[in-house]
Amino acid sequence: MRRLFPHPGLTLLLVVMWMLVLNELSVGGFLLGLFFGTLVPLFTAPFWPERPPVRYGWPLIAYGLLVIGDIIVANFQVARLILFCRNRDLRSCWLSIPLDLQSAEAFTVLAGTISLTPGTVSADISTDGRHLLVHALDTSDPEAEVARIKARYERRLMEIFR
Amino acid sequence: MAAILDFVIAFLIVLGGAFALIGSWGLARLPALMSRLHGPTKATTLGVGGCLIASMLYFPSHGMSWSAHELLITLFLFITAPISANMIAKACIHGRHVYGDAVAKYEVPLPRPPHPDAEWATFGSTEAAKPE
Amino acid sequence: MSIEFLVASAIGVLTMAGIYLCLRGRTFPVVLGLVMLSYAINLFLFAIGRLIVNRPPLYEKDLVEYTDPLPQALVLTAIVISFGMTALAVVLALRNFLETGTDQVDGILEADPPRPDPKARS
Amino acid sequence: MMDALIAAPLLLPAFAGTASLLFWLRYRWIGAIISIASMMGLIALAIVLMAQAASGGAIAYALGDWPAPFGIVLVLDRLSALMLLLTALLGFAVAVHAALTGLDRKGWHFHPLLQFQLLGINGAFLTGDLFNLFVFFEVLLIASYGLMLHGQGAQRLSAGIQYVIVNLLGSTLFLIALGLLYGVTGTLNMADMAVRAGALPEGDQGLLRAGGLLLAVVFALKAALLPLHLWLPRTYAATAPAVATLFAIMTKVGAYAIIRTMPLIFGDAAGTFLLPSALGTMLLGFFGLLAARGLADMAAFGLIGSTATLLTAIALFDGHAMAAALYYLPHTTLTAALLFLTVDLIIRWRGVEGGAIVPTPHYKGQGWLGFQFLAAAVALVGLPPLSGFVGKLLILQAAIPSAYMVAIWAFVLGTSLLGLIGLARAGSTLFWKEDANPAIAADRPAPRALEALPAAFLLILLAALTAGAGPATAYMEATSAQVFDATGYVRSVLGPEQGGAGR
Amino acid sequence: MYLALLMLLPFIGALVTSIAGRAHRNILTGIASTPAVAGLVLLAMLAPAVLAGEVAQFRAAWVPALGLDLSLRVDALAWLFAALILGIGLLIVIYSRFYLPAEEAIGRFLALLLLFQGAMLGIALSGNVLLLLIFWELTSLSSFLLIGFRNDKPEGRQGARMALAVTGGGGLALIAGLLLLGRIAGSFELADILASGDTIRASALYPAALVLILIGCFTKSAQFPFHFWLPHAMAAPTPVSAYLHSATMVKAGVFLLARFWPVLAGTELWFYLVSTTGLVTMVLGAAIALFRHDLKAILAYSTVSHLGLLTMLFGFGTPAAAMVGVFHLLNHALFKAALFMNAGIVDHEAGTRDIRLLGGLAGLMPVTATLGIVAAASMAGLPPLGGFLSKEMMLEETAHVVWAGQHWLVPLLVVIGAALSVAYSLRYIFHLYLGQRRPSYPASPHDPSFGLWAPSALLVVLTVLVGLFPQALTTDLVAPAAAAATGGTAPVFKPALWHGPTPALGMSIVAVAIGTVMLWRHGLLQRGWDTIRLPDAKRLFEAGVAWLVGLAHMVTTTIHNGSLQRQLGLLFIVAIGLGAAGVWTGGYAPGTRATIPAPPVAIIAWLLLLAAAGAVVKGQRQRFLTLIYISVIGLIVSLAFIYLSAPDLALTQISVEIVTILLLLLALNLLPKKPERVSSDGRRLRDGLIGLAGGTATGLAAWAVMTRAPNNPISAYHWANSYAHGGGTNVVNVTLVDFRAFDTFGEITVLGIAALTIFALLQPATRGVSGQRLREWIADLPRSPERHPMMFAVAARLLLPLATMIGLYIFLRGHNMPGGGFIAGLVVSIAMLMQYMASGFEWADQRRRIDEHLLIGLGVIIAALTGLGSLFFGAPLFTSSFGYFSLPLIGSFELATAMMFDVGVAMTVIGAVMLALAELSNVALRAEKDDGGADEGPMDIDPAKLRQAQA
Amino acid sequence: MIDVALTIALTCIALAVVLNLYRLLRGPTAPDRILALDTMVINAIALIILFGIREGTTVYFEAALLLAMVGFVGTVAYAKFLLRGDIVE
Ligand code: NA
Ligand code: NA
Repeated sequence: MRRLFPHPGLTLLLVVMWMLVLNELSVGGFLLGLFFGTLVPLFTAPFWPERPPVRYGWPLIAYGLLVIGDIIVANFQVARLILFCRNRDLRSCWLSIPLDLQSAEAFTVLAGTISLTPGTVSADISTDGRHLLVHALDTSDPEAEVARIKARYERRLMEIFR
Repeated sequence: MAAILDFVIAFLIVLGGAFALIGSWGLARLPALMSRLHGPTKATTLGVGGCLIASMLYFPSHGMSWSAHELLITLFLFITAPISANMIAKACIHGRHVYGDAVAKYEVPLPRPPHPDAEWATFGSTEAAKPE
Repeated sequence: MSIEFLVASAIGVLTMAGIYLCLRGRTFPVVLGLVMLSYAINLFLFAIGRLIVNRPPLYEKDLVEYTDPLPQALVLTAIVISFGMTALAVVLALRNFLETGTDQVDGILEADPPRPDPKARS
Repeated sequence: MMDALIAAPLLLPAFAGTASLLFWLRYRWIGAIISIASMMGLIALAIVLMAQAASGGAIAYALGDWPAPFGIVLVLDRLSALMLLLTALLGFAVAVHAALTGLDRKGWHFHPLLQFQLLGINGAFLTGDLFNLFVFFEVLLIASYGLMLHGQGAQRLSAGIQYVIVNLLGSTLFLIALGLLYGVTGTLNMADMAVRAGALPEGDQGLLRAGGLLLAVVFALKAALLPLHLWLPRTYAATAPAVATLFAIMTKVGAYAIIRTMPLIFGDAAGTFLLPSALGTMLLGFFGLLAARGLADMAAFGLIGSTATLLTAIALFDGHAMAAALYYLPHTTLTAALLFLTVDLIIRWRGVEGGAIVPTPHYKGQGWLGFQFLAAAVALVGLPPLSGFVGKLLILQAAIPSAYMVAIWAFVLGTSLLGLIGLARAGSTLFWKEDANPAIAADRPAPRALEALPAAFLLILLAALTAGAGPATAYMEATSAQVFDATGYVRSVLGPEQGGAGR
Repeated sequence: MYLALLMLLPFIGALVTSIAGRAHRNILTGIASTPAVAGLVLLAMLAPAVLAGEVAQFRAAWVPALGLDLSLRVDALAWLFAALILGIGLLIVIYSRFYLPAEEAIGRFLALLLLFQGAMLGIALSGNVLLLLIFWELTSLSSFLLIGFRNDKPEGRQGARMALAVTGGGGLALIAGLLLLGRIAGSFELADILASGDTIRASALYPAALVLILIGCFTKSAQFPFHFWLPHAMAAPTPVSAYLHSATMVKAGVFLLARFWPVLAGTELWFYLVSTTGLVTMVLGAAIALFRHDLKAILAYSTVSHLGLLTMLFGFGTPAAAMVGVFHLLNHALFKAALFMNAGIVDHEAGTRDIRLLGGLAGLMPVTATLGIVAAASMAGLPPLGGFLSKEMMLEETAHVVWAGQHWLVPLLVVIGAALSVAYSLRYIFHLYLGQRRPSYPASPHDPSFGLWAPSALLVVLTVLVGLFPQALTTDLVAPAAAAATGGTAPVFKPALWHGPTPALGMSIVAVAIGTVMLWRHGLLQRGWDTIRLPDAKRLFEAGVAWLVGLAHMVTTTIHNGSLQRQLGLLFIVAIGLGAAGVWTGGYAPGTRATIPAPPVAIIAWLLLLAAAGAVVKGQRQRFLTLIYISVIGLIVSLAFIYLSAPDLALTQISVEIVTILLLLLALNLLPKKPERVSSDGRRLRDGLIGLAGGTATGLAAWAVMTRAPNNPISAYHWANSYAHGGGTNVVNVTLVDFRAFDTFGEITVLGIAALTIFALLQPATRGVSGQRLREWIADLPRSPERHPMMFAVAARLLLPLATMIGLYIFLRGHNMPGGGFIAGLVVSIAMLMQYMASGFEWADQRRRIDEHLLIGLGVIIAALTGLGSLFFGAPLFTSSFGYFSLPLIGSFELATAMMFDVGVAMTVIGAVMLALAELSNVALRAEKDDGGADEGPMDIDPAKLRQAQA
Repeated sequence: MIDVALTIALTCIALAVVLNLYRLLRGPTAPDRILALDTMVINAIALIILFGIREGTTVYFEAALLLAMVGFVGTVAYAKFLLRGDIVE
């Protein structure tokens, strides 16, 4: 089974995607999607040697919804900054966030989340693989911002990637 | 019902356009590259997102076949936008590191990584992180 | 302004830029010129099918107004071919630079064929 | 099924090329054998097709079963059959030469490229569709880039980049011309275009003519006509002489395209520009030959000059002149090829001084090479007893009714004298004068008589062309008539009901 | 038939001799003599009829289109000339056997000699003037090879080249002349031409034809001012000089004058051109001969002089003079060949040919001396030898010639010439054989073996016999030949030693007297002559050739200066010019098609494109940035395609563009990033103007087409049949894989070959100079040490399968919706490239499963096989078929062979793109070697791994 | 109503693209220009979607999808070039 489905989550994603692009729900389409969804990961598996320990379930979905919500909010915040904040009033700063996450995948998801959400962009990680460098557009209290990120996102990701 | 749906669609369209414009306005207006990066990555993404959702609603509501490609595009953008931003940010700090260029007055100096042996990946390799 | 004017003038400007770049004395701008010219030519070939908005060449019965599909097929072929050719030109430019140490193509700089002493002939 | 034989000259090299590609890492000799066998097959095919073409009018073969102006047709007539045969003969000589001299092992993919080159050339000769002609031009060009660069080295690379870029721009022009022509006539099929061109309203004629002239520019570029010939000397002098041997046919592809398209679709308007240009090219070519200090330079300029002689005859756009040109065409191709093969063997066998025209110590095989060189020179200058003499006489005769007769005679005969002087100088330096100074390297590979076989083959062909000048000219007369019979061509391609061809 | 055999004999002999090349010299001599012997026998068989005035003929068709037939024709003139050629040829072969040193390659020599003999015979026998031309040029060629036989000496090579240039060049003029002649006469058959003398002389082309033919004759017969090559041709071995440069080849020109005498002679033009040239040549040649010291040079200039004499005789235009010409032609051949052989013997035995080192040889080599003295006496025109007879008759003819109203001019000059001739002939006798014996000679002179002197002895005997019994020996020969030459109007031929006290006798006596005095005062005259600096024709010729070569070199290098931009500039200018000329001359009317108003967004996109194009041009030396601008252009063009109903094009443009950019980036890495400016302001202005013209022209052309109504394009058929007969609704795709599948087949072949060529180009890049440069390469940009950023690497893992899925989707829908094999292949390639970029070439390449060469090969083969497959169903090549099938659960779906074709397309594309990029990466990798070690992982910083390591 | 919204949105996007162009030409650093290009591509995607809505067709959406993918690859490649010179190593 492991050999046939090196990344079951990926297979699922691919099948869903296939159905989405087909724009129709049909058995034939599904079977073809399943076929490709099985075949393609087999072909690409060598490029993804590890199998990240992901728990699919409510925490994952909840995290997704949380991020989508944050994205919408973040956009309005950034829009406000862009439109109404004078350059000299922007309190840009760098944040160095110490992380406890273990896998590259988790790291990436967190960094991506940070980039998509309020006023922050992930810029780099440290060579020891324990810190994330983040640029914040406008922050009054960098310490608090770090703490917020760790609490809001990293904690949840720790549950998902174990 | 259809009128409400149309209103929602229209709203989303305008919203999308507005965000796209705001994002680009940020790109043009903000004072330093790292700040400019915020505009496009967030605002523009939502701008496109708005248009995409509007489109997803529009086609079935106007008697045309339902299309989910928009969802796929959104997915793609959400996966790629942070990576793009990350790579541009790296190029930016690398450029500042080696050329010292464009250190506008609004640029903030980079912090050192907390660990003494470590360095930000853009400036140091894994070898540098290892003890000699 | 009409779309036709925009397209025609764009073709003209791209061609002009392409020609100008091709006349530079180094390989890289020449290759850029080729790229620009291929944009121009693709647009040109496409335009000769006449312009029409939102009538993609997807067959539907009873549809009378449609874009001319043939030029599009020609452009596709032309794009592919010019892609292959550009790739080759790029690599050749690089390879030439690596071998000769210069990317100038504006005359014989060195490595002329051997020029023996003219007196050696009779 | 028999009809499909028309496409065989395309399919055979395509399959042989890919097949020999599959042996790219190991067993490259299998690739060579496949390649040579394919060439022999092509010769046989061309002979069969020639017989077929000679027995009647043009034969059209609709690919994909789509009727004529809508799909792509292959058209076999006397002219294309002739070109096929010539190409196959040349390809055979080059393939064997490369295998014997080890040229094919000096770089990658020689035989596949050679096969694809033939695919492109044959395609260009057979197609009845203008855009398809473009495609096959590209096939033959890209393969020629590979072959031209085969073996590499600084000089070859820097010459190669010029060759490639000039031809890329030529292709660009080709597309513009195609665009104009399709935009005005609404078709790509040559026969159909001929019909429609004749029926175009006055206001469209200018664009049509512009398209035709642009096409002529593209073909003139390929045929290396002044002032578009500048790419040729460096390219042919810098590439491996054996590759240049094959390239002798390349300028003829340009000539072929002119012969094929101009009388059919555009009338003889291009002749006004072609003729002076051809005469100038002839002079420059033989000047270059006289000035050459390297063997390959000399051969390349000789090729330019002799191709220009051919184009002079073509540019008259007259039945007799065309027949003369058609006879001269295989002659000049084989001659240039022989010259390049000789150059290659001289460089190989004498083992010192490379391709410079300088005396060397006596070496084994010098006598034979001297003979080979003499034969090539005689053919190039147009001295008897080889076919060049007959060819030049034909051209001179055909030029008599022309208003430019005096100029043509003066240029053809005058350049012959230049060639005579130049080749005599080179030959006497190469084969008579001896210089013990650059000692022949001890580790030089011993010349093998076998390596001269392809050259001997070409020489025999030249002799055959001379001895068989009677039947050959008869074939060319008929071919010329067919070239100018636009109505016949149109009927063959579009069907008998298409009576009134444009021009 | 006999004629054909006669004609072929020497060539067969040449072939056999060259095959038997290494056999014993006696055997070779035997072989080489056979053609002449056999030929003479054949001639003898023909003699009764021919000399009686009949004409023997042979004719076989060769090139009817040209009017060139294998036509042979023997009348008395041809017979005489042929007999001369074969007879003297035979003697020369024998002479050569003894003359040539043993170490010479006699086989090759004799073969060449026979080749020449054949060519010469051809001139004599040709019944078709074009055939004659062939033989004419062959004599030039074989003479070139014979002169150059002694190629170790520069004189030999120079002499050979000069002879070839002059006679070959003259041959070219002759070609023109004879073509004109044939044109006037309406036939190239000699018989027809000879029959149309009046037409020819009346033709407007006559002067041109005459001049051209005369140039051919004069060059060949070494007439002034073309005389200079002949003495230098004497570098050839003596048998060659004897044969070619005295007896036969140089006579070819005179022979031709005789041959065409009936049709060309008799006009003023002919008279003045031919007789004057001959006269001048005669006097000049004789004068020079008197003051030369090399025996062969003396004889050579004497030959020039005598050829002038012959030319003059034919120039007079009277049958009597022509007859004398024929007679002297024979006589001269006899004594001059003998003299050359004689000089050769002296050279052979005495070791030198310098007359100043010789003298008094009569006692040492009596036989040689006797032969030489008699032959020279004949040359001097002393009685009772053959030379005397013809000289007398010549003087007789000249006595009455009026030149431009002057009665005295020609006789006077002829007497001077004759006197000079007497002088140098006597010098040959006195300074060589008589007089004081030298104390020493370079070698010890003695009479040679019989074989060496016998041939000349035979000729000497003949010249004596001609003198003594002129009527008996020559009347039956010369008279018919002269009759043939003059077209049957020859006067009675009465050669006799004594004609009574005629003016000719007086002139002759005067000439002998003056000649004797000249020899007596030779030392004085020589000093006088030496003070005159005559222009040296040879040096002039050499200087002329050198000038020509210099000019050619200057022109060639100036024009072909190796600049790519010159070539491109010319191409652009020619194209623009001709395109404009086409519209200008063809007629133009503006189109009437309605245009589409442009919305603001389109205008803004247009502005963007213009700005980006401007930025590319302006910033072209900032190479990296230009690529970004180019991306913008690509983006706008794609948007234009979308807006204007070309989704397939947009998809293709988008995906091709990125691959191009990646390629350019890969190459730019190793290329200079910001090169110095090379072009001047003027040049940039010029290029800008060319660009402007080209851009305007292209834009206007596009405008002109877009604004006119379509001309019933064939694509209506494609639209109508796409679904019904092509099985797809995407007409563009159906066109690509069905209507015009053959184009697509060619197109993927191009792509495949491009990749193969790129591979072949880059494979050796890591070796040699290039490899050295790569190893020494120092990054010119400061580089971050991180190769494979983590986030990107992780994202690529997800994006690769996603993008591959999209590729599959695009592939499958292609037949009916925008998409298809090519785009799908590119999408998959881009996904792979992304993976390569994220985790590095080496890491990714290890995980790659398919060889790109195989992909390309299979792709092309699959496409071709799909095209070929239809044959088995009896349909033409590349015929597609499709059908709709229905399976439980899956439902209805379509299968088309065109899809198989598209599979081939996609495979080729993937193979080609991956191969090109893999090779480029591989090269770049060589430049990286010093930069840390190759890393194994897919990302530089993998938190999981780091934590494991630290734990 | 939707038409008006489309007009407004299209105008916004057009203006946005002009702003992108400003940044593209102005720079000042290379990453600025890469960012400008990246933004421009995203705006182009929005443009395609809006055009699709206005014309009532989804035919062009694959182009938008492809643009999203390709725009990303391009941005990354440009950035990688600035970082390393060699984009595939
Ligand atoms: Na963000
Ligand atoms: Na078909």
